[in-house]
Amino acid sequence: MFYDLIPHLINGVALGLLFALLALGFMLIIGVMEVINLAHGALFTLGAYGAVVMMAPDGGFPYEFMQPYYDLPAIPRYVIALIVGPLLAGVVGMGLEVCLRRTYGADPLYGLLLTFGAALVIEEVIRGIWGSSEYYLPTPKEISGGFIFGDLIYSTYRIYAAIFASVMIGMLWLFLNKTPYGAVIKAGAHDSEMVRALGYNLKVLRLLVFGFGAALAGVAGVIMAPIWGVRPVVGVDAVIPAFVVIVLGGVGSFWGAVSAGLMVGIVVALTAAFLTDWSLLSMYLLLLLVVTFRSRGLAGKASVLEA
Amino acid sequence: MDYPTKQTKAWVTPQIVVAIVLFGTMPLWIEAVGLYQYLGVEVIIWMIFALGYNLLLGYTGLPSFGHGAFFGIGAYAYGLAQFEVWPNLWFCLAAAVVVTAAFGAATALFLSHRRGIYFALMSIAFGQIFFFIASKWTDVTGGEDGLLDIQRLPVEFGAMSLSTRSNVELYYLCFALFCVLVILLWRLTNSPYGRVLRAIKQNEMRVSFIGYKVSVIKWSVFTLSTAIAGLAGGLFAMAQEGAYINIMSLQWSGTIVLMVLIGGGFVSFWGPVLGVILYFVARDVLGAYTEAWLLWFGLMFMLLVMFKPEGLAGMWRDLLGTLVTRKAEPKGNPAKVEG
Amino acid sequence: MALFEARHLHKRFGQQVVLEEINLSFEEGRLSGIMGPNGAGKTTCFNVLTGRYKPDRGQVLFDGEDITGSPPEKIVRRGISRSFQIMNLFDEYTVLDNIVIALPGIRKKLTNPMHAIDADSEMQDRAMDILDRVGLPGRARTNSKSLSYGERRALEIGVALATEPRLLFVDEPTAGLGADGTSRLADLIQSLKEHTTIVMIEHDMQFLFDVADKISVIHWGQVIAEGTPDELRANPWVRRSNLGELN
Amino acid sequence: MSRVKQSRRGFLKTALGSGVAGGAALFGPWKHNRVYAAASDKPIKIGLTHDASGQFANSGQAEKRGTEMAIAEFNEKGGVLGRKIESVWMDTETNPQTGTRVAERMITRENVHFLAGAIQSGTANAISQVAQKYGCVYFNTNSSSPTESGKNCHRVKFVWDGSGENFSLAAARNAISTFGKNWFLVYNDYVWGQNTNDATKKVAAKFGANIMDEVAIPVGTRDWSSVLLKIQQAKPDVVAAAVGGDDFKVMRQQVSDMGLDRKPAWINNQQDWPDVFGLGADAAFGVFGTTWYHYLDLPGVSDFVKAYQERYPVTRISVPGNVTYNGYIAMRELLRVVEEVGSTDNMKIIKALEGRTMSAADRMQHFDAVIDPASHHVQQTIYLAEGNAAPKDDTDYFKILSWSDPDAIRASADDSCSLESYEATPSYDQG
Repeated sequence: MFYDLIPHLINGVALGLLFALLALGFMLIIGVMEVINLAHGALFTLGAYGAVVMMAPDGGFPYEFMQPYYDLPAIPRYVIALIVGPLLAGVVGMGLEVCLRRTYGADPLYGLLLTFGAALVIEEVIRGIWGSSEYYLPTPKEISGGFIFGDLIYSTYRIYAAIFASVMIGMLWLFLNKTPYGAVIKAGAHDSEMVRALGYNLKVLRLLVFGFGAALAGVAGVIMAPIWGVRPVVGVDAVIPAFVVIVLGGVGSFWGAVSAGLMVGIVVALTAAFLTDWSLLSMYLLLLLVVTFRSRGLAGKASVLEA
Repeated sequence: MDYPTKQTKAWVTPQIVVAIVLFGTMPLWIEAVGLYQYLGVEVIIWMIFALGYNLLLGYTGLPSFGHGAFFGIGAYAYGLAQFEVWPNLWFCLAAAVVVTAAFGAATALFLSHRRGIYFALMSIAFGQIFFFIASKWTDVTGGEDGLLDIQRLPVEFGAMSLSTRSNVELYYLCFALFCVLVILLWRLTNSPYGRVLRAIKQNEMRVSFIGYKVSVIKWSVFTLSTAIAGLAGGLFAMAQEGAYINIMSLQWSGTIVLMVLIGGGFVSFWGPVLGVILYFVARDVLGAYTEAWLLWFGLMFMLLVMFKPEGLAGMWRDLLGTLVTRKAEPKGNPAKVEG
Repeated sequence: MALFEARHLHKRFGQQVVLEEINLSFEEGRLSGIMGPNGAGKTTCFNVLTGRYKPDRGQVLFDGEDITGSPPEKIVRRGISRSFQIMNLFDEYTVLDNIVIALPGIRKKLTNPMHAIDADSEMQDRAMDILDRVGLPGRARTNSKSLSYGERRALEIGVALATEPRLLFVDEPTAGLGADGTSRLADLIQSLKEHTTIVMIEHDMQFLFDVADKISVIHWGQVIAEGTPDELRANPWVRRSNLGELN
Repeated sequence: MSRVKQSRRGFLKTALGSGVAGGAALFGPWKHNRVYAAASDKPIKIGLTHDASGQFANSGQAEKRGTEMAIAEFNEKGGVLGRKIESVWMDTETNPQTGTRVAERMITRENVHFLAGAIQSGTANAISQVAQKYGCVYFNTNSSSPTESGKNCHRVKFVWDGSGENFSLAAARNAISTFGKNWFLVYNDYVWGQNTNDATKKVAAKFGANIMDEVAIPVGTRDWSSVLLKIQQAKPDVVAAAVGGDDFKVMRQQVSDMGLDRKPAWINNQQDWPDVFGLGADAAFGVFGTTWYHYLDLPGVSDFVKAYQERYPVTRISVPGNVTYNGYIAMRELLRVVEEVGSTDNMKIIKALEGRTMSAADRMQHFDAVIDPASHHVQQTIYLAEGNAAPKDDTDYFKILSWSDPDAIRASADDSCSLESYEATPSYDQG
């Protein structure tokens, strides 16, 4: 029995890292800007589509002018896709931030509603440009296929994705804690006066932070695309776990979110293996359980979002 | 939500009269304006739902993103009461209200100590839980297929029995309930309870420091709004002659928020009514011109949030404000949306 | 016996001890003052006394009954009310409505959904009386948001008074007021004192010494001195730590 | 795309026109069915209830192409009964609530003669209840839930796709002898999945399979890794999956990513062409069913493909698949029946359709098909296919393995159908 359990635990950790990755951009925006970005899912989708364009799968795009580019080997194209997808999401995110400016200082509900509208718009635009059919994001063969793991086969891509997610988490932490930019961003979260005192333009800071958060959503989109597939509505699958992870971890807490991600991953993986019909509910039940006893999640702090 | 005291004391205000006349005659003119009777039924049911929801959102400032679930529970409860217990209109509608309110009350136990974004996030979680249970529990809900063959039961008063089979007949049943609800809600919102709800939106902490137990009031208003959602859900089951799970999804829970806000639920009692009309008419008209009607609706919504968060009701007041010279007594001024 | 008594109150937030050992008692019909430097724990002390926070240890007694850890609404219903330093008004409401909603008479009709609050002339009159007392009779129909700062201070006290307290806690009523505003507030407090027992945190020493019957000095989470204004003026400790600073 | 827009604008004009006329001809608020003088030049109007958004947007648009193609062909031949055929389309959004409203609008405002189109069973049910209430004939072209022609059947509804049970029967019989006895069942935990899984289990048991485990997967599952690990731990010979919609797409991707698509053997239910097209032959994994394939070696198939390509030169899906085929065949049969009975009267049409035999050659399938008079379910050939290792071109994903006679795979769910009597079905004719 225990021997059977090990692969599921490992799988749960991998899954948990992916959940944490999903939540990173959401966490940054909610933590620093105090905006619930409901467009997180749409930006996630945008990132995935951006990557699909750069990878051009079978039956893909009639962008003939890009043919010389498509002749490049898979690895450079994949690296470019990994940059272009998030960039696309980031730029659109910055556009959204400009719209959001009108809601600053108002009830945080307005920010949430604006991004809800933006999610509708972005999704429809995606549908308009790329249609509603399914795409796969091909990956270089070095990171795809299965590999043997005991007497089981496991996905190489998932291992890659989990490692990628841990690297992203680590880099974001270093960025927030070990660089002057991070200090300013964190100051922005608590004290806009201080940001001004430090001589930074708050407007620009918010623009960049939102763009960065959106780009992180795009990164998650590119990474999840080979696992979930790419279609206009795929963002919903991203935004809900991101929510759960953030609330469970506690708004404003970096490690809270990461540990919540891992917790959700392990719980989902174990229920999916042993109580499959409850696997989707387990995440919410976990959330209820934790939040009933710790009202601000694992490591949340008081925030204006409660007002 | 600030109305002249003359109106806040009255049972029936000029606006209520206008609404009764307008909606009371709707079946007579709806086809002439290019719409159809069923749309009227759906609109009036959603108005009932939205009015109840606005107690929570507009009055108390609690953004529930899981209310579609309660609408759906009401529909299932109506259907199951009819199939399993007693196919009588009043009984089934009462069952829809009571069962939904019971689920609402249980949910509210978890939500009543929260506010703002935590409230919103937790309400999403509950909405999802109900959605998954309904989708899984196919013996009861019919799952993806839906609970079918729900009857439009006749209205019975003693020996008298009125059919609700046709869309117009059903419409008048809904209309009658709508009128009763509007008047009751109008009184409720201008009672001490209604004032305390709005006070909670403005400053929850102070409300407890003037002697009110905030969590009990929040619990009660959540339960009340789910009871109304249950009524609307029961009527919706009649309209559709079935109960389907899709209405319980996050998307539809978001849509009701969108409707209420776009209409101006934050500043006006009538905001939800205006929002529902705008949504359904825009959907029917835009939907006929373009496949991507949600794109245009979404853009419209974004612009409204950015430039006129008071919604349609806010625009209407601005319009009146420029037309009518202001009275000396500033009580009737539009309330500012709190910063 | 004192109307209100706090014994051995202790409160900490995380590692930080804010109240270490607070013992206070307030006599009926008197105006008691609390003073101390910034960060001394005065407001936290108020918050513990009025139910916003639960103390970690210690006891709060009101009229002989233990109210330790009771939630604010219970404490209010027993007859203790407070005003806030950072203003907590209902900004969408008129001045009158701010008062009306706080009246116990309205609270008792909470469960009557058909009670038209604006038609309740008895309550309206009572609210007008309170506005008279706090000096805002002409502003009843004004939106509370458009009041001047000084008027908002007065309304803040008015809302607290509307709950018909036997004991009123007032947190820094002069904060942000000019000399003119402060003197008007002094008159208000003097007049309130005739009907209500008052406890006041105040930064403005002069003001406090003018109106208070008894003053407690809090520092480092403890009551370091207590007495009438005259006694305190003589206290070397107080002279050094507080008065000296202010003068 | 441009075609779609044109027909929409046309629709608007007629919609506005009939709205005004309807207002003028109004008897009173209590009457919905208006009576028109029979006018031979009045077009026959068909309401299309195809999804353009929601989970089945893509398939909805594929069947719409088939349906509109049949209508256009008839119009090019001069219409039906000398009358032009018009279509009105509204997006049903893969949503029953919208389905109800659209159906009400189609019948009471657009005054359509017939309704056609559905992918998801909930939406199909919603539409068919409204259609039954008014008596309007409705073609469910592509929803394959066994309940559609079973307990949720209606006198006015005709179901054109094979049901999940037909596909299970076709697949399971062959699989045991080919792949082995140890079966692992995986199904989506909703009505279609549950019913289909029950059918599979029954057949599998009948032919002596050993069911190792059966796992219900919640709808909306996006992570299959745990289940895939569990399947590997159980080491079955065969995995029979009844998984649909986006869940299937996600499962397919994760199975192929782990390299599990060859061993164990997978039996999937039906693979709809729009869900596969453009994804490469890898997307077609395991053994699965379909009602039609564009490389079937039968007369007429290539002409049909060519006609499709001429009509839809810029569509991403460059060859028609089963979904488009169903839409086309169903609409063609409807228009033929209208021509034959010489009227748009619902009872005449229903009676003509019940028990109707459609020849194999005409339908481009291997066996004749019959509309079962008791369930209104089209009993047709079911093909078994697998991914094509040696494709002719980049659309040749499937290798057809075998085909089953409709009699051999008749769905038992159809037995639970009890149609409303003729008398209980309102008479409906928009003239």
